Parts: sequence; structure tokens; C-alpha cells
Amino acid sequence: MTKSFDFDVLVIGAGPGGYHAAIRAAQLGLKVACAEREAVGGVCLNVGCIPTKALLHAGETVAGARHAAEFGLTFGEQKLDIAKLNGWKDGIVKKLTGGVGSLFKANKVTHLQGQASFVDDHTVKVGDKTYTAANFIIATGSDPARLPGLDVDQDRIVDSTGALVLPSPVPERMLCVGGGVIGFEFANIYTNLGSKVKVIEFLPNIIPGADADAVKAFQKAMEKQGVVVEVQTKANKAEKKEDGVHVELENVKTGEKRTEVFDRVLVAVGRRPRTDGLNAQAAGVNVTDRGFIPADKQQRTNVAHIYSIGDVASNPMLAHKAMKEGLVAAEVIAGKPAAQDAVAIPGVVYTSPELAWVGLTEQEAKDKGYEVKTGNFPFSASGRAMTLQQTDGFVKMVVEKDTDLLLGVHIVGPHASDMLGEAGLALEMAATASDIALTIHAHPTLGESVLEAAEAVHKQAIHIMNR
Amino acid sequence: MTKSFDFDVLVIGAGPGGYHAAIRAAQLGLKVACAEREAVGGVCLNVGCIPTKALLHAGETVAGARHAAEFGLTFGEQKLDIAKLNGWKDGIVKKLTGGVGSLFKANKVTHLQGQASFVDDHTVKVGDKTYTAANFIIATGSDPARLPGLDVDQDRIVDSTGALVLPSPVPERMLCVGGGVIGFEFANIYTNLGSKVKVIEFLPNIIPGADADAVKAFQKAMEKQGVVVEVQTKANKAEKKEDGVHVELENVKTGEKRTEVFDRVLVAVGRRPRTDGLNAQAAGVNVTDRGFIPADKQQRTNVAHIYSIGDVASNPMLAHKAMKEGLVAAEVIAGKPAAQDAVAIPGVVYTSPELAWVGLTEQEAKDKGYEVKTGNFPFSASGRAMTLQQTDGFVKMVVEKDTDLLLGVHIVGPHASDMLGEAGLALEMAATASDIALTIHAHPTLGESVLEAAEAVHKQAIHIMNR
Amino acid sequence: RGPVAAAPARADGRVLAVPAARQLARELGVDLAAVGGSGPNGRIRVQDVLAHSEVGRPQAAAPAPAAPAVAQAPAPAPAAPQ
Ligand SMILES: Cc1cc2nc3c(=O)[nH]c(=O)nc-3n(C[C@H](O)[C@H](O)[C@H](O)COP(=O)(O)OP(=O)(O)OC[C@H]3O[C@@H](n4cnc5c(N)ncnc54)[C@H](O)[C@@H]3O)c2cc1C
Ligand SMILES: Cc1cc2nc3c(=O)[nH]c(=O)nc-3n(C[C@H](O)[C@H](O)[C@H](O)COP(=O)(O)OP(=O)(O)OC[C@H]3O[C@@H](n4cnc5c(N)ncnc54)[C@H](O)[C@@H]3O)c2cc1C
Repeated sequence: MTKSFDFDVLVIGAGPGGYHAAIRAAQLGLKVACAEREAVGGVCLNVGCIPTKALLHAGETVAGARHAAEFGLTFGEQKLDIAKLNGWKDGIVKKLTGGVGSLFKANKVTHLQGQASFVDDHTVKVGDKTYTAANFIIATGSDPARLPGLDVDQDRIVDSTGALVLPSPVPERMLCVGGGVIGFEFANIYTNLGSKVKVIEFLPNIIPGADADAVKAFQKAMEKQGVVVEVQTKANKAEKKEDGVHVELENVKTGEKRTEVFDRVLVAVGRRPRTDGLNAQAAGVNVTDRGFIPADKQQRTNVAHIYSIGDVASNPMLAHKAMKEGLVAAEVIAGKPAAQDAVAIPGVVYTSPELAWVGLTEQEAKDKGYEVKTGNFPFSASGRAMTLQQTDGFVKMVVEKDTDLLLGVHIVGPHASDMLGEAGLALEMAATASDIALTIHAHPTLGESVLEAAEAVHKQAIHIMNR
Repeated sequence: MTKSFDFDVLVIGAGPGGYHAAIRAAQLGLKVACAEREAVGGVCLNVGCIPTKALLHAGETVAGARHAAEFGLTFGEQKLDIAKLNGWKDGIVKKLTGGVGSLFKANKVTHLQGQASFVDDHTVKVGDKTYTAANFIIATGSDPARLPGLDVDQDRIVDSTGALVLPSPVPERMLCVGGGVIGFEFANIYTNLGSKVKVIEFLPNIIPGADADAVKAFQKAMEKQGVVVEVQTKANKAEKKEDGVHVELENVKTGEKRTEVFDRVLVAVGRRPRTDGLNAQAAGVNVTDRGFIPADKQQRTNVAHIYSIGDVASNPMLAHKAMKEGLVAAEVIAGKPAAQDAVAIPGVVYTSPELAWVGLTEQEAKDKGYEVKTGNFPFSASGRAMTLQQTDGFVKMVVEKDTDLLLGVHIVGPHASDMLGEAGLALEMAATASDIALTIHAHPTLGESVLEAAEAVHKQAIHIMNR
Repeated sequence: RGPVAAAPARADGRVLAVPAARQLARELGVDLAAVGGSGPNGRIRVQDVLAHSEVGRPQAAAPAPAAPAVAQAPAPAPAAPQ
């Protein structure tokens, strides 16, 4: 690269997208800087993927101890030191963000602390210094969307960041506004820790994007655990009173309104791309009306040497998509033949049971004009699931009828996210249901249910009757 | 098939191999019988795979509750009702064996209760009746090997079947003779339930067949949990006395002998193919000196219409191998183009951490003449593993140097068996490390460590420094 | 794209083919060693086996009239990039 710039690549934002881009660019021999105005690791490590999973594990341990009575293991009085739990979770976050810092050092990525603003298409200002670079990667991520009428105070009305700080004792009555992934992960956490949780969703279905059958089974499992789910319902306004937060709920079909009282209200109604303070226009970079900075398959924006990745670039707003795009942008800058050409981007709700999927839902496949076959296998017929005391859910496979080509895999059940490894690779390798069915899967594993779902596509599952 | 026989196929043995064969043959329209002299489900469901996994789960729940203190969750006095635990485990077994019985009925498989003995190559005797069949599938499984000097009484000196019945209280001092999969699964169970366990192994390494690096990490994790491991050690004899079982142990390298005292001794020194009472010679079927009834890739024995599958056919003695071979035999009989052509048969130790592998070890690959590259990724660098409080172990990938072809995957860590789904499919699909590295893996999942190990093969893992 | 030649035999004798292609080859009586795999390292997919077995059938939609195909002729590469 030309010598007249301070850096070959300057990455803006050190979330999962940004730090993957920075490290890969450095691995490929480029001179790299990464500007970050808050904490290295971005939303994902600090207030997203990681702390939620820590709390989910804690909640599941509580639930697991309760279920142990079924096999004769009982415990005396259970005590949860909420301060210690918050501290443990924060410790994991610190270890991981510290790790990213060390990786920056070891890979010789210059970490610039402060907000980066474009001055022109080869210059940014970070704090009171300016830096030039041959290429930029915009990885500024996203912020929680706000809901008019519900003012987040991070105490009684919280967004996902506030919800991560558990009060002691946990709220008795909790409302999650928004029945997406984040809403249900928190619903699961708070339910397991003792709250009575209601989730409301504006749309007719929870977890938009997931397969209808899977969503149905998932909702049933959540309800079985005590979560109350109300779809086609919105929250109009919230009033904080002595006895709780009074929330006006409206059934959007009937228009019927009623007020319910909660101790904590979580607003989890989506996320918005984050471009504040970036001054993208100074570099001539297009920002859409909705705030996205779109990119092509090489992650290039309309300005050829400026790239955009992760949440700020496009939906779905998921860390692994940001990571992939970060690697692609770095490799393209280094002259490698990379592209964001993924067949499918997996999605996961890390509750118990988990809901995990990759590829097309049955409906999406039909909408795209595919003639499909499907195969289902329930965990209630899995020996491994029985020994884990987790038999809710199933594996569903969506396959093209004539070619047997795998189109999508949808799993509700124990360790569902672990099984996405096989499903994702199968999709990327253009595998058929037969390829999966002919592959030996270890016994007794949860993965056998993936095998059996593939067999079910051909009406040859062994442990169920094939209609 | 010709009408002159009672059945198109008569399967001998209703273990995992036999019941898979019987059900698949029935699915393909054949008239099928399955003879079983003990309980449907064989070793695997009754006294093998399933009950061990139930007890492992119980043990892990105990350990999990202990580890919960790290995040502030503590419990009062823990009580384990051993009778209830045994009953719960037996309940799962009953549900599964009952399930196989129902599947036999639903698929119209005739279940013949009793020992089958060949009368001639188209006739067997079961109890006092004789049946003819056009084809036979021998699926008679295996028995635990005995060790001279250690007489199994299923009380103080037990084999794996006896070890499944937990005494109350659990033995204080436990010895596992044999450091294979079964020995370590029981070591893990008893350790978690409170025993002090020693495992001795005759060979220089435990878990023969697994990758040396993986075994080293696995052994370290077991020792960290308190299991004492002694290799190159054998048990010469055991004497039952008031204060315990006195076992003479011998260091096979130095010849040094000493006597140690245990409350329970498990003999788990391998398994032997089971052909007693089968009268194979009446059908002209070859039995090897070691008791195996070998078969070709279509599972045919030396007698073309008599097939052999599972433990009685060959090593490795694993349920999923038996199942695959059962399906192959049934399909071949039905005129389908099936073959046992698996690239690799996975192996798993379902302890915590698990040890799981599929394909060639590094040494095996070198011995076969491959030039190899390897990639390792430790779970200590995995965010998901941290949130699960299980960071011991790693993923190791063995890859052919020039072609990038995946040869083997070796995992020590949480949910390792779940990750075999992807690894196994990758091997069967002749995937390269790049195929895995280019596939998006959901964040934060354990499967990302498989991705990172593939990246590490190319010295491009993100979350570790690549030497 | 030109025709894909069968990959040279690997040192360990393994033919790289996906499970469904191996099954199909047995069904069609095709010798996998003679099939040109279109994947990396000559990996054989279902389409490769089909293409191979089409060779020599007069009704096969061949791109151009060619000399009578022999059983061992390399199969045309499938159109889809892999
Ligand atoms: C509660 C919660 C749970 C989640 N769980 C998951 C999950 O389990 N799995 C999953 O895949 N996804 C999950 N997500 C989504 C995931 O966190 C995001 O998709 C991911 O963080 C996006 O990565 P990114 O690099 O694009 O942006 P971000 O992680 O948002 O990082 C952007 C960074 O850029 C910095 N920045 C912004 N503007 C500037 C500027 N001008 N100058 C300097 N720095 C700037 C920000 O401070 C931030 O650190 C979750 C999100 C939330 C909120
Ligand atoms: C403690 C333990 C744990 C194990 N865990 C695992 C594991 O986690 N995963 C795994 O893959 N493998 C495991 N195994 C091994 C697994 O159980 C065997 O590989 C598997 O059961 C073999 O299946 P099979 O069908 O060949 O024979 P078997 O399961 O042995 O079944 C053979 C059946 O044939 C019957 N039979 C024998 N002779 C006759 C006759 N003449 N007439 C009528 N019936 C007859 C027997 O009664 C028996 O029911 C474990 C084994 C043990 C002992």
C-alpha cells in the first residue's frame, strides 16, 4: 500500500465486526488502527451476546437443580448472591475484552481510544488527533431502538443493557416488550431466577424470521415454564408509581386497552444502525434513511476504499455476521478473493430449550418457489435428551423435493445451537438430506436427531413412525 | 422374496444393530422377525450407552451445583436418594426399550422371545419352535471380557452391568481396572457422586485409539477432578476381606507389586464377541479364533444370505457402528445399493469434559503416509465455554498438508459429542479445513471453536496467537 | 469450463466423494475412480456421477455431437460453480 497514509486500514468500532477485521488485516501484513469510543468488544462482548449467556447459564443451573429432584437429588435452601452473579458475569466480560486488547497488541493493531469522525474520505479525527488511511472499515454497530411512551431509566424501565444488571431481589413482575430473541432470552433468565414474566409482541408471531412450527414449539416450551406470551399486543405508555410501573397494553387487533402493573419493564423492540458522530457525509459515504451504510458482497460502500460491516451495514444484526463481514473486508483490502457469499446466516435463541436455525424456513422455501419435503424428529424420542432431562422440541429439516438438497434446519431443544455446526456446514457444502442420513452420528448424541430428521425426510426415521 | 420361507429376514439379537436392521427391513417391505433371548435394546439400551449417560448427567448436576458457588448460587445440604436415582435411570431404559417394542409392532416386525440357534443355513430354532428365513442377520453383540484373578460378584467386584447399580452410600474407594471409555465414564460418575476413584491401565496410554494430545488434556482434566490415573499397571488378583477388596497391583514396567484396598472394583477391560448358543457352524458361518463373525462391506458373512453386524462382526464395538451396519444389511437384502463405506466412525467418552473424535489421529495420519498440518483451539479462549464454566480442553484438527483435506477432528471439552455432527459430516463430504473456516458459525457457540481450529490450521485463528 | 478429468488415485486409495454420490454410484454401477469430481481435490458430487453416467447415452443432451463416448470418458463439468 502507498506510504503516504498513516495506516493501510483504519477500522472504526471495535465490536466483533471491527476487531475481527482489524486482526485479520494485521495477520495479512497490513498496518492497522482501530478506533473505539467506548469499550473494546462492542455491544456483543460488553452488553450483548456474552453477558446474556452468562446469566442464562446461571438461570439454567437454578432450573437444573430443581429438576434434579426427579432423579432423587435435592438441595437445601438455595441462595443466590445477586452481587456475586453480576460480578462473575462482569468478570467474564473483562476477561474477553482484555483478551481482545491483548490480541490487538500482539497483532500490532494500533488501538485509538475515542470517537472517530470523518474529515474527508482519507482522514478521520479521533479525539483531537487526525489520522489518514488508505482504507476504512466502518463497524459502528447499532443501538437499542426506543419506544415512545416508555422512557428507559435503566432501573424500572430498562433496555437490554439495563436488564443485564440484576436487582436484588429480582423483580416479582417483569414485562418484556418485544417477543424477539433478546426479549425471550431475558424472559428465560428472569423466570429461572424467580420472576413472573410476561412477553408481549406486536406482530402475530414471536421470533420473527424463525420457522412457524419451531416457533410454536418454542412458545409452548416457554409457556410451560411460566412465561406468559401475548402476541398482537403493544405497550402504549408506562407510568412509574409507588406500587410499580403501570403499563397500558393494547390488543392491536381488537383495540382493547388495559393497564397492568410490573416491577421491571424491558424494552426490546429491535436495534437501529449507529452512525451518530461518524460524519459519514464528509467522506461521501451514503447513509440510508433508516441509518444503514450499505455494502456490496466485498463489503464496499459507494466509496470504493471505504467498507461497511456488521450491524451498521445490514440486517440481521448478529455478531457472527459482523465477524464474517469483518474478515471479508480485511481480506478484500489485502487483495484476497473474499466475499460475503454465505448461503445462510444462523440464528439462535439461547434459552432452555434453545431455538436455533439456519437456512430457509418452510414458508420461505415455498415463497421462493421450491417444492419442499420436510422431516421432523422429536427429542422426546431421543435417548440422549431423556438422560439430559430435556425432551421438549424437535429437529425439522426443509429439503428440496426433487434434488434432496438441504434448504434449512430448524431446531428447538437442548444444545440446539451446538447442532447448527453440522447444519450450517451442510448448507454451505450443498449437502443433501441423504448425505446427512448416510453419515454415522455417534450414539447417544443429540446430533442423532439431526440424522433422524434427515431420515424422516425420506420417511425412514427409525425411532418414530413415518406417517 | 420366495414364499417358501417363514420370513424374508430373521434378525438374531435386538440390540441397536439388530433392531435397526429389523425396522429398516420392515420399512422396505420385507417380512421380518427378530429373535432376542434377553431384553429388546441389547447391551446399549439396557446396560450400556443409555444408563451410563443417565448416571453421568446425575453426576454432572452434582458437580454443576458445586461450581455454581463461583457465580453466587449456593445450596443447603445436598441429598441424593440413590434408590430414586437407580429408579429414574431404569425408567429411561424402560421407556426406550418399550419404545423399540412398540416400533416392532407398528412396523410389523415379529418379535421372537428366546435364544436363536442355527439348525441349518435357512433354519433357526428359537425356544422349541423352528423358523425358516431367506436371509439372516446375526447381531448377537458382545459380553464383558473377564480378568483372571478378579471374580465378578456384581457387588464388590463388578463389571459395567454391576457398576450401573449404585450402592447406597456410594463406595468410598473405587478402583476401575481398565482405562478405556467405560472405565472413565464410571470414574466420572463415581467421582461426582463422592467416591475417591483410581483408574489403572495396562497400556502406556489411556483411551486407546484417541489422539495423544487429546488424551493428555483429557487425563489432566480427569486428574484435576480427583481421579488418580496409573498407566502401565495391572491388577493381578483381588481378595475380598472385611475391610475391603485387597487388590494386588503390578507396575508392568518395573514389576513392582503392591496391595491396595478398595470398596468397589470395576473390571472394564474390553468386550468379547458373543456367539454362545448361536450354533453358527450349523449354518456354515465362519467364526474367527477371537469369536468374531466377520462380514464384507455389504455385511455379508462367508454365507451369502447370512449377514453379520455390530459388535459380533468387528471392532470398534460401538452402538452407532452397529446401527449403520444394521441399516446396510437390511437395505442390501432389500436390493438397495447400500454399503458400510463410512470414512470414519466417531468415538466419545461422555464424561465432563467430554472426549470426542472422528477420523484419523495425528499419529495415524502420519503412519498412513500423510503429510499433515494441525490446528488447535483451546476452550479457554471461547466466550461460550466461559459462560458454561467449562473451559478445559480444545479442538484439534488434523489436515492433509497439500490438499487441506480434513482427516480427523479431536475434541476435549464441553458438549464435545455435539460437535462431532459437523466434524463427521465434514469428513464424509471430503471437506477441507477451508470449507469449515469459510462457514459462518453462530456466536457465541462452542462450534466456533471448530471454526477457529480450522482457521488455526492456516495460522489465521482470531482469538489466539498463531505461533 | 472444460471437462473434468478423474482425479489421480490418492495414496491411500480413498476416492473423495460425498455420501450421496457414493450411494448413487453403487446404484448406477458407476466406478467412482473413473468419475471426474468437480469439487476441490476432485471431490465427487451427485451431479458428477449423473454426468458421468449420462456419457455414452445417445439421448443425453450432449453439447455437441462427439465421437461415441467410451465408458471411461471424463464427464462434463456441471454448470454450477462450486
Ligand atoms: C442483549 C443482546 C444480546 C445479543 N446476543 C447476541 C447473540 O447471542 N448472538 C449474536 O450473534 N448477536 C447477539 N447480539 C447482537 C450483537 O451484539 C451485534 O450483532 C454485534 O455486537 C454487532 O457487532 P458490530 O461489530 O457490528 O457492532 P457493535 O458490537 O455494536 O460495535 C460497534 C462499536 O463501535 C463503536 N463506535 C460506534 N461509533 C463509533 C465512532 N464514531 N467512533 C469510534 N467508535 C465507535 C461502539 O462504541 C461499539 O463498541 C445481541 C445484542 C444484544 C443487545
Ligand atoms: C457400559 C457400556 C457403555 C457403553 N456406552 C456406549 C456409548 O455411549 N456409545 C456407544 O456407541 N456404545 C457404547 N457401548 C457399546 C454398545 O453398547 C455396543 O456397541 C452395542 O450395544 C452393540 O450393539 P449390537 O446390536 O451389536 O449388540 P448388543 O447390544 O450386544 O445386542 C445383542 C443382543 O443379542 C442378544 N443375543 C445374543 N445372542 C443371541 C441368540 N443366540 N439368540 C437371541 N438373542 C441373542 C443379546 O441378548 C443382546 O440383546 C457401551 C457398552 C457398555 C457395556
